[in-house]
Amino acid sequence: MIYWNSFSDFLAMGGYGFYVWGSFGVTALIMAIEPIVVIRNRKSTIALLKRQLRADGRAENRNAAE
Amino acid sequence: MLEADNLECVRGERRLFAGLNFKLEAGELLYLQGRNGAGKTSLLRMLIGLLPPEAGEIRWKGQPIKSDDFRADLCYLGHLNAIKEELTPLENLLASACLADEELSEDDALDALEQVGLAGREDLACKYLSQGQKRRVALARLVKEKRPLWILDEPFVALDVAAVDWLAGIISGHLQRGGLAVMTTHQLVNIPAGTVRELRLG
Amino acid sequence: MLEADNLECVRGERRLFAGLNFKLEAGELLYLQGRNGAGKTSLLRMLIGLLPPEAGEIRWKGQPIKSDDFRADLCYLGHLNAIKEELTPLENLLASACLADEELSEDDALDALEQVGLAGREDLACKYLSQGQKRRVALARLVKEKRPLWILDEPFVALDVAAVDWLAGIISGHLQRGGLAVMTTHQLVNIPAGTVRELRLG
Amino acid sequence: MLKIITSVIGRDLKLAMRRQADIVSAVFFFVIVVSLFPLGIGPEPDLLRKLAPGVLWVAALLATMLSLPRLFADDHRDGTLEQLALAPHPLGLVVTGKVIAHWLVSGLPLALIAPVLGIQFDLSTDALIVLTGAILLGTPALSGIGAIGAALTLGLRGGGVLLSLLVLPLYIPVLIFGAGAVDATVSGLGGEGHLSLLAAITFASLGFAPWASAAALKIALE
Amino acid sequence: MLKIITSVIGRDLKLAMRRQADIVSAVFFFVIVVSLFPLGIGPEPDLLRKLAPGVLWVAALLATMLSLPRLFADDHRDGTLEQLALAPHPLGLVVTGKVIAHWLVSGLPLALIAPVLGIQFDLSTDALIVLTGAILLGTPALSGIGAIGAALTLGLRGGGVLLSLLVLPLYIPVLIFGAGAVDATVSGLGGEGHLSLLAAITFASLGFAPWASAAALKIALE
Amino acid sequence: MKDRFNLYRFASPVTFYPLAGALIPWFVALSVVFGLAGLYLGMLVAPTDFQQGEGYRIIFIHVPASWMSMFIYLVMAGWAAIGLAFNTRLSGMMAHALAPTGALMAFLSLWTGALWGKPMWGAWWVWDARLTSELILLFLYIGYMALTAAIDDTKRADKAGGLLLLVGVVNVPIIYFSVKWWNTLHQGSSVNLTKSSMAQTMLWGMLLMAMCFWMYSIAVALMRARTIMLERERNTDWVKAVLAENSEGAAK
Ligand code: HEM
Ligand SMILES: Nc1ncnc2c1ncn2[C@@H]1O[C@H](COP(=O)(O)OP(=O)(O)OP(=O)(O)O)[C@@H](O)[C@H]1O
Ligand SMILES: Nc1ncnc2c1ncn2[C@@H]1O[C@H](COP(=O)(O)OP(=O)(O)OP(=O)(O)O)[C@@H](O)[C@H]1O
Ligand SMILES: [Mg+2]
Ligand SMILES: [Mg+2]
Repeated sequence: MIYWNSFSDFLAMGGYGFYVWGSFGVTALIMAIEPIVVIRNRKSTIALLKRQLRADGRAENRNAAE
Repeated sequence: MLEADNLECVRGERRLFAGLNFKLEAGELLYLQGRNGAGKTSLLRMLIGLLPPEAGEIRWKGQPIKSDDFRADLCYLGHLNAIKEELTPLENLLASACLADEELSEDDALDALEQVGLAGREDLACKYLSQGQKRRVALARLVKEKRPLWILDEPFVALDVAAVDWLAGIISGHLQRGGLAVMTTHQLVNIPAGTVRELRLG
Repeated sequence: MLEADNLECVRGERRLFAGLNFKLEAGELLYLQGRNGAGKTSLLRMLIGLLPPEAGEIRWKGQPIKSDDFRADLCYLGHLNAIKEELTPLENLLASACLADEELSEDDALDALEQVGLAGREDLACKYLSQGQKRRVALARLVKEKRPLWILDEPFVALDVAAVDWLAGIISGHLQRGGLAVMTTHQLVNIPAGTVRELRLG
Repeated sequence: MLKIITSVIGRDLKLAMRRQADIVSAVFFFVIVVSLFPLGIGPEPDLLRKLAPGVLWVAALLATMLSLPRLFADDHRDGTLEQLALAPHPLGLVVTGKVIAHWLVSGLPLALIAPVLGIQFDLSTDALIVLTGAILLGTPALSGIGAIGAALTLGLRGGGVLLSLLVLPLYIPVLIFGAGAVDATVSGLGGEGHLSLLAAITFASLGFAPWASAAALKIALE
Repeated sequence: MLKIITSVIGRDLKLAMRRQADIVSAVFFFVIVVSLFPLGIGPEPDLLRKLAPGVLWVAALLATMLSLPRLFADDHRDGTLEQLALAPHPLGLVVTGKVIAHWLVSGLPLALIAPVLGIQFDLSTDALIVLTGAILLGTPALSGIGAIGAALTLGLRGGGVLLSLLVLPLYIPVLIFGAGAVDATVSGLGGEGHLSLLAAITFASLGFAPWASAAALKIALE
Repeated sequence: MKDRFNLYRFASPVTFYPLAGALIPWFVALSVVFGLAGLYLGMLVAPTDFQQGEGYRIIFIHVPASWMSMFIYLVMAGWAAIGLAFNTRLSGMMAHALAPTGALMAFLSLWTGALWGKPMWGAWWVWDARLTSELILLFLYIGYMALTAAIDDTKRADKAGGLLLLVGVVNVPIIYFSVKWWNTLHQGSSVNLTKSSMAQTMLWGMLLMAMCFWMYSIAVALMRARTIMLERERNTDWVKAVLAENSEGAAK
């Protein structure tokens, strides 16, 4: 079933290792980094929005008190 | 003739007004008031169809205003003068009439410029005019204007006392001929004729 | 303190005024009047040294005004607001103080903005402000301004009634503290304190 | 309908004449950019002949693009654009007029001066004729596509550079076929195929661009 | 003295950051213009290698130039420039600050991206290093000289194109030495001579340009 | 009228937000499964290509990335058209959320293509029609992002960006058909629904990888869209409710 004879053959890719792994590596990197960035962005946005919400709430309370 | 039905305006994240209604008939002037930032300019831009309202509808002669017919009845004068600094007052006046699809003879144009006190400056490029003189060039359009609906955003800004009186007279004349006008201004100006309705925003 | 000696102004080929003299002392306000195009703005630009007079001289504390010292005493507010649309009111105020070589703490700036009625909009980019609100940002500079000579070109334009009163108060305070001011406006505004001198051009 | 187009063209041409600098400057920009290359690259005639179509076309693209930000900006700043949008005829017609005027002021002069510059690069007469024809055919498309970009970036402070970012990629097909026509002529293949593609692009963009620009202008005026 | 320069730089950088588009767009303009040439000229690597220095430098010139009109125009339009001219310190210092900020926003990013583009043109590592160095050294001169042109054309409606007319001829020495340095490296002669001339031009123009610009600004403000 | 009502309901952030939240895990899981299967078939099982040697294995990401770059653009243009026609709030958010992923896909297509071109054609980059039009696609993505970033008013940004997307959509067929219309170095289409010229395992590997990229793009875009929704609708009650719920969850 499996086409490769050895792991080093697999890595060498018939002499095209640099090109093949260069492609796969960058793709993997991007697909790993993009979701991380998106999730971090989401967390920071939520934190910011919550802070704003709380600030607004306080301002309203103050207005009500006055 | 001009009806606003339940208008709502949101700029950025701020709701400026909601549920705004009014009806304006021939010969009436709507005088918009309100502090800075109340939404007067925004309302005017809705009335001329450049800013879609968040909710509600505006009708002219019973039709929604999204039509060429409405625009053929409309004369708008904004914060900006809509004059070209390189052209002379005369050329500006003729060009703007032509682009608005109106007939204006050169004699009429010269006459209008004389009325706004620009006699002798018809052939000076507008960039050499003072603040108030530029405003007068823009206002000269109104002298021969026959369209029924005038919408004027702070028309009195930068004008001296004589010019303010003159403009008030022009607006009265328009109302007497059965025209409608919507106007904002922070100055107190007395418009002698027509029914003046006030609307206060904010 | 501020003396104009035999000033002459020529714009294009038109002589706007000639042989103009005046003298302004501490606590006095010079109120420039004149119809549109009379040369008010031109005179102000001469007084701040941006437009060289055709003839005559302007002196500040006895010295010709071509010096850094004069500019350190001068606060000018023109037709234009000198605010950046991308920056918030707060940032604008701080930046303009910094560039004018003045000390202004953030608290003072916030305080000034609150006084001009922009509380709650300190952190909104200025491009989203209305005409009058932008003018208010420009005027906020005056709240903490300690320089003796103020030159204001139509400061009341685009302001609503409340803001006009407030500004008149600020100018009075400045005069009471021994400041000088030169101002043009077409609106009738009552400045409660100081000696008001009028000068009519054209 | 025709009346409004012609009156817009008339007004814009009058303004351009009044400023003069406009027409002259676009041509001079073109001349200078083209002349910079021999300076940066060195004077070998063989090399230059190969470069000529590409350099001339890139310079034409840039010269057109440079005059784009002002296509609507002046009218926007002084409020004329509002008035045009409120006039009782479709805004697309007005834009058509403005695009034609823009081409008359910025595209046509380039086509007229191009052969002179081509001689500097040692091009043959055939190639010069095709070059002029290609520029004549292609520049209206540049004005049309450019109008969309100019309308989209109207009033944005970063406008000029953002505009080039939006518009230059869309100019690439014009560049390829334009330079290709000259190249093909130089190498004796005949440039008709390229020229007819160029004509197709121009017609398509002149028909479509004014309406897209008009939509963008309405958005900008909100 | 230093304080005013740094506060001007700080303000201008903050504005640039606020717009973001500015920085990114100048770089992308550079990238796109450089990429246009192979499209117009054809893909032969030998030819492209010869072109590379010239094309990269011309593109850098144009990218810098395109951002020049806004150097003072925004400040002029909204009245800030008047205020700066009325501030109690020499206007030349303010202009120095603005020139430095302009370089940080428009020149520096070009130098950083240039090597990547050089690879597209198949340049050797040596040539890439010299290219980057030359652009780093030369672009401050472009900002400085450009400031004079921007000040002279301030407020003129035909500004953008007129500006290029004034400024591009003055950029030619920078172009010649900049592209020359890379050329010399490619052909194995060593680019030091060119680079030191470039440095000389930069220092001279940075010392002189702000004051000339300040004088031009005063005239524009009358 | 009824249709339109439904469309509005579906395109309203209030319904879309929880729906997207529920779907994301599934798309992530599917993406991983397809990816593993595709990699197994493509990298371990598939035989070598007799012309290109092992270098051809780049195809397993090059083609999916290229497809996705075009497809995402089409989807964005579709949303833009809906947004301009019906003025729905959701369309702008979706286009906005898709753009970075699309740009990355275009970049990956160029990157892997370049890495493939060097051994096959002897050059990282040639200026042929498909490569150039793909580069234009990348520029269009960047142009879209730059334009929307330059406009602060989100309503205007959405509309202007949407218009740009619609104008640029002509580029997609050019990319796709460039190999047919022009005589280029780049290889023509070999995946054909009726008869395929590729070995079965290769074809399956490629299709699985394409599914993986597809699911990945959907998942990331939905995540981004959810963030954008919160940000843009921060003054609405439903966002406030979401935020409140969210802090309770954090407290537990
Ligand atoms: C940077 C350079 C490249 C770009 C931008 C690019 C772009 C594309 C695009 C957009 C597609 C999908 C279109 C379609 O399915 O018809 C594609 C497919 C493909 N590309 Fe490339 N490509 C590049 C380089 C290469 C190279 C160097 C090779 C191999 C020598 C190659 C081989 C293929 C193959 C085999 C397909 C699949 C075609 C099919 O089966 O449908 N590409 N490429
Ligand atoms: N650069 C110039 N060249 C020629 N004439 C000019 C120039 N600048 C101004 N003028 C003319 O000078 C006159 C005075 O202009 P100025 O702006 O000083 O008037 P002003 O009194 O401020 O008027 P306003 O009340 O309308 O603001 C005007 O008639 C104007 O046409
Ligand atoms: N594009 C926008 N985004 C966000 N807020 C905006 C936008 N445009 C205007 N605003 C806000 O809308 C409000 C109303 O503006 P508008 O120009 O209608 O006021 P106005 O009543 O004409 O005031 P003025 O008397 O000062 O001219 C202001 O508070 C302004 O900050
Ligand atoms: Mg207003
Ligand atoms: Mg004045």
